[in-house]
Amino acid sequence: MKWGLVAFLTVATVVLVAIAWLQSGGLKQHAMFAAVTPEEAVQALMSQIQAHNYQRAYASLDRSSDTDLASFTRDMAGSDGSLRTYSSLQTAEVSPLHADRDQALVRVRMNWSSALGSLDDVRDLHVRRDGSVWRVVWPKPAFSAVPPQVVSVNYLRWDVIGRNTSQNWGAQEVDSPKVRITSMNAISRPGRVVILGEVENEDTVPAYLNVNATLLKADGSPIDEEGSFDLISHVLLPKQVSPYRIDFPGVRMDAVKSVRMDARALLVSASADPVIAVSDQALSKDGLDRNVLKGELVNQSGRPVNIAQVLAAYYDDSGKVIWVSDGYVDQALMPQVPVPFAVDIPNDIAGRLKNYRVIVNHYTQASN
Amino acid sequence: MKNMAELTLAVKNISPRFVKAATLVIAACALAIAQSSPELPQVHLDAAGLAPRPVEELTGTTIARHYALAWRDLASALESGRAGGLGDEFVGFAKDRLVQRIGEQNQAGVHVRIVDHGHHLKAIFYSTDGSAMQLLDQAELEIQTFDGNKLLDTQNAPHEYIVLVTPGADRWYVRDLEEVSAKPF
Amino acid sequence: MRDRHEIFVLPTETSIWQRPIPVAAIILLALAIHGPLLAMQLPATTSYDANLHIFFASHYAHHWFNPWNEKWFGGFSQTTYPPLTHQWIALLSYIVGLTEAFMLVQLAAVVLLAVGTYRFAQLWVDDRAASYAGVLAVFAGSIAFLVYSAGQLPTTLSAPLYFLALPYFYWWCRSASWRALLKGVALTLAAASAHHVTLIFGSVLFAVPVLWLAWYDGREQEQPAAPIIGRGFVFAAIAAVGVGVILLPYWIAIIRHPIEQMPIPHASRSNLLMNWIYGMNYFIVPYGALLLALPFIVIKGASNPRLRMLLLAFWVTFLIALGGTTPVPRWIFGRAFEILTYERFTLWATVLALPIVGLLVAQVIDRFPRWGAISVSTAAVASLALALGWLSWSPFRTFSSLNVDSVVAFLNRDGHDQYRYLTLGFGNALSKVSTFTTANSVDGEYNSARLLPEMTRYGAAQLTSAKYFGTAGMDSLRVMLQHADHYGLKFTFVHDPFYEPLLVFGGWRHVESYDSGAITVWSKDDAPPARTIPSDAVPAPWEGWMWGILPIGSSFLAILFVWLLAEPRRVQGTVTLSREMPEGVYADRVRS
Amino acid sequence: MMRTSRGDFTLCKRLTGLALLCVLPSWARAAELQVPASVEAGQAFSIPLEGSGQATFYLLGPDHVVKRSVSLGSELPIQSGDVRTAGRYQVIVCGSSCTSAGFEVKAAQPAHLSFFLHPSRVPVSTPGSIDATAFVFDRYFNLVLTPAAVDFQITPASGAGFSRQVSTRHGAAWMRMDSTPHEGRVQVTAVLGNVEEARVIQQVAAEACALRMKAVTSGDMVTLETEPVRDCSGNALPDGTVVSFTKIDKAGKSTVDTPIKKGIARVQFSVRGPAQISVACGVVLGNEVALGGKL
Repeated sequence: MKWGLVAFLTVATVVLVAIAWLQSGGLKQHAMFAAVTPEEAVQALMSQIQAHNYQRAYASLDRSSDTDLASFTRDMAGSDGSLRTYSSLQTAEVSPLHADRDQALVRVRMNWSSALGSLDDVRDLHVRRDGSVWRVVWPKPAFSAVPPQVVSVNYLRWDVIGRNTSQNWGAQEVDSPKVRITSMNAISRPGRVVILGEVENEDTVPAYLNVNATLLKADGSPIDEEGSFDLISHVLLPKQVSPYRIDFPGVRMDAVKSVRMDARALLVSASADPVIAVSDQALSKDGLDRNVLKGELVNQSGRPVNIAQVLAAYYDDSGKVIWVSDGYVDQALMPQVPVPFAVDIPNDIAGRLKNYRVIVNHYTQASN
Repeated sequence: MKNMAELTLAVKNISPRFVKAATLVIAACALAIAQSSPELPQVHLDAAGLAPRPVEELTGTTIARHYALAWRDLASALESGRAGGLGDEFVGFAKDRLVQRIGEQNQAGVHVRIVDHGHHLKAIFYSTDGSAMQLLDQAELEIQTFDGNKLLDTQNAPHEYIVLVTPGADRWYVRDLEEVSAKPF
Repeated sequence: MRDRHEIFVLPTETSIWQRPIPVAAIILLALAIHGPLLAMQLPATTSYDANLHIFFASHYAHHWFNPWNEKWFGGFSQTTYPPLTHQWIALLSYIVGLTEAFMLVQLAAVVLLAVGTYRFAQLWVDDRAASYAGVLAVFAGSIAFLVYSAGQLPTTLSAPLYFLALPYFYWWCRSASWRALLKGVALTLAAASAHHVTLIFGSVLFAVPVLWLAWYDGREQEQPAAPIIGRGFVFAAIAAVGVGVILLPYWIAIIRHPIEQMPIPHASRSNLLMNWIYGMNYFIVPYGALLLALPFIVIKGASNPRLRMLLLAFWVTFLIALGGTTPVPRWIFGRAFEILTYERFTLWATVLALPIVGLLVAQVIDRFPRWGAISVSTAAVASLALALGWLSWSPFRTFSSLNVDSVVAFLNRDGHDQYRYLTLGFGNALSKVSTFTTANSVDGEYNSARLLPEMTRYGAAQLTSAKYFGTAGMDSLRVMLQHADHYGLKFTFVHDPFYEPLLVFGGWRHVESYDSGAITVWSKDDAPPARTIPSDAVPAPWEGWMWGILPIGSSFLAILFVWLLAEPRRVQGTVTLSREMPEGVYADRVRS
Repeated sequence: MMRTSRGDFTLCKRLTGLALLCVLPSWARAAELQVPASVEAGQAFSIPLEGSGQATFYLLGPDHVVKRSVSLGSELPIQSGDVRTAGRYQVIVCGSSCTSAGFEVKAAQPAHLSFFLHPSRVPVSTPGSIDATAFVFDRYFNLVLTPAAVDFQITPASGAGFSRQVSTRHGAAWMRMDSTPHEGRVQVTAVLGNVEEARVIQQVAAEACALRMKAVTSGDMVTLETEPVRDCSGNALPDGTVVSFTKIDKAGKSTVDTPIKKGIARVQFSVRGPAQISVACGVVLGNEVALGGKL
């Protein structure tokens, strides 16, 4: 009895631990790190990247890779306070595109969790057989160097002297900027109603802006209230126009009788710097055959821009805004260096759009 | 400042008829609010012919509601001797004066009970920039004055107030409240 | 606790090494070891949950009979968490202050744990081994881990109350003493008032073995089984009714709003073999030197029929404490596996193992009096030292020591408390902010009470730590920021620049900085003042009165009963063993 | 209005009270209390107390409560500090029974103006775009309800000034006017007797008018520069105003939003082959430039 119970408890514990190990993917992980297939090699590499083990990830690359550890780390972990530095790899879906005895082409779709939501990065990687294991051939990352130079900056800056709070009611006040919603369009999308359009700062001072919309029923009671959040440029310089989009998930268009729009502008200190040019914009398809608007961003000022957001408004042939989409760029915008971007366009919109307009929002770290 | 851009799917222009209709709706809403909250006094707002700016329906309803809340808080503060809740609905001179009144009332051991039978508000001025509105309030109040538990006096007459209300972040505050000689209703 | 015929005192000529350690010495030892650590307020700066419990207590200190707390989640009911520890802190806070009151209650819990372990061990082994178990409890890594790293005061108070109740439960089953019944039930109710989870699992993991023991010992003394088992059920029924009444507002809250939110990941649920840091945190550190005794626990427990049920209870608890390292907890709890956390099971496993370890210690000291004592002491101290050292060596850092004075001052001035606020990157310092500010937050640290859809639909815990929950966390945060106007959310305090881009692109403005930029304040200038969020979770006033009276009342009752309902006096002096005993077994107790 | 004892609520009494309020010229008469129907804020006066013996006197005003023991049969002085706030005051004297009376304190002479000039920035030549509102208060910040004439004096940056006189109604006076065709500061002063309150409004350029740009090509680069950007009245748009340049060539569409500096906006593009470039400021479109033939 005594030794029987001892043996039972010991064996049962070992068996239970083994079952859980198998359930947790221990075997799969073991096989993955053995890298006996091209997919497993890519999965193992992604697993190291996910764990931020860049040194081990780099060590697992094929020797023919035209990169060094620093470039590889910069490519995956980001640099210069870019959005990639605020991201971590969540998942990596691996699918083989082509394989022969010693070479393979594997597509990896990386999903990054970032400070601004999830980001997709699709890459086609070459994998080579190296004895009994497969190794990824990492392509040389293209980093444009910024030539040393002096960039003179003399853009305007607006500062605000606020009212002294101790002053009486009726003391001299400076008004908030005057903004105007120049267009508004309510459209129905699968599972939601979307309000979109454009808003202009009609004033001669910068405006800090939020646009909210309230959907109303036939009896005037509200259905839902939402704001544009990050689908707008919140800082508008004088005469600047921004598209906006407000999503109402779970609302059906036939329940909506009217929409109350509310554009709230504040007077804030602002700077006209940096100017970001959007060049070579063109409609195209991406690697996953999705419609995208592609182009390049060029930071024309002398300071790096850490994170840029591209906001695009699409118009039909009557000039009405039919869609607004956005995309974050995961590379920092170094001065004068073109950085590519691509924003998704839904298929039905792509077929109807006649024109588009792109503006760029930006975030620059306080320490820059 | 809040720039309210009201765009409806069917664009409407504000017309005098619309203003009248809005006034009626505001009155109805105000009544409904008063009836749905038994603790609140009844407040009826009449904004017909308001100059130089007409009042939006939502604004009128908000003013009526917060004016009712203001009187509820005022009555409660005068009776309990606690001025804490006045800041929710009063601001500026009105608040300062009421706080002082309640402080001195407490020192004297006096308190006042107001039985509020309702307010008929007439909007008489609304500034173009929307930063102030003047109201004439004809109130039906029964005011009982006590020293400790001893009833000193009861007044049960119409009262008339000139009220200045100004907008805050989410409500209209009573900035000035002056009682004037009442005219018969 | 035992009848006089079953009390055995060793002969006075026994060596000092072979005498039981007096309870007073165990208490003094607990005070000497944990007193200074708690006087330094270590849990307030190193643990995850201490500030959370202080926050709960601060609400009772201000609103004893109103369990609706508007400071978190736009309003939540504190009836979702048993209140005893918080109410004791609140009571003591009027004398010594909140943080100090927490430390006092925690110190009482640690002392009671040592005594409770001793009393519980006395059921299974002789006084000497039981006293060693009590001493070892003072040094146990799992206790230090729960007190100084996890900050789980309710668990550490509830467990000893329950362990103290079990001997009365045993004695009631054996002898039908009404005194034992009253004391046992009162202690059980107090334990439930401190921590409901302990009660639920304790009934199976601790009470069932004790009931078995009562039956086993009764059978040895030719006592019929039915009355023993029957009395066990009577005790359980009375306790169940009592707990049902005392915690009625809790049951109402849990029935009205069962926990249906998306599961939130917790490291204690992971497979500890797949991540050595987690393995260290949830296995090596809590068990410490006890791991060396595992073979002995199994062999000794299996070899003695009287200890077998204890061994099985330990084994099951041990397996559950391993979280996702075995499939057992998932099999037992089903979906609830994703709601529970498993570090508290290490404490229970430790206490269940200590009676057998006490036997081991006695055996070692008998064989090697001096070196044995030194070795055991060293191992015990090393276990405690490892748990305390891990507070610094662990890669997990709490934010308890973050200075939040500037945040509190900001919120409490200029009417800023008319709006709700959010902290980002504050970790568990959120509770500290919430305790001392008059403003309300949409976030909070008590996940089970969350009802706002922005939080329950995403499988992430606190918004302040959103980034650690990956896409789920950031999506949850994003939706909450999108609905800032709805909640009157105007101010966000950032202690991690990671969150700044989201705020910038979402329309928030940087308005102030504190501590050389370590904390930044962001504002959504057009957010309206916060309004009360209507909720059907607000407890009725009568629930508030019940909640304010019955749980704390149960603890007073327990103290009263334990003091007033004295047991028959024990026989003093030496008792000579009256009959031959099988090897290692004295009457109904076991010794080495 | 008369009040003689507690519980006196009858309709008859109310009507009598109201009638008395209407007919009595300056003094309201209670059984033992004679108080003025109205006094000016901050003006001391006295109340004769009839009878004999001691009593308790109460004065309840909008911001002030007084309670003290008084001897009946004497004059009770009311200090100026007791009646500084406008509104209804209640006097109660309690001896063996209580007697009450009420009087009204009216605002004193105007001493303060709360003056709102809206907006603080206004485009030039816009009809009815400037609003001025003045609230008249006395030295105790009571709203002066007696009609008074407020003089709004307007002084533009250039050109002759002018003024408008508006009578207050319920303590408020307001007027509306057009902005003038020239940008710059406009001062508006509200004047009432010796009281003056000045506010400044900034007249700014309106929408851009006849927006034009020119292109200078150098290799594959083209520099685009607007002519000085002005509104239809010839006022220069302020620096910082955003001008959008859009270029369409073989590579696609390129846009740059650039602020005006020293009156003009300038931008550089690289061009590949024929290109078409347009310029806009807000919702105003400018000219188009075609480079290298048609696209």
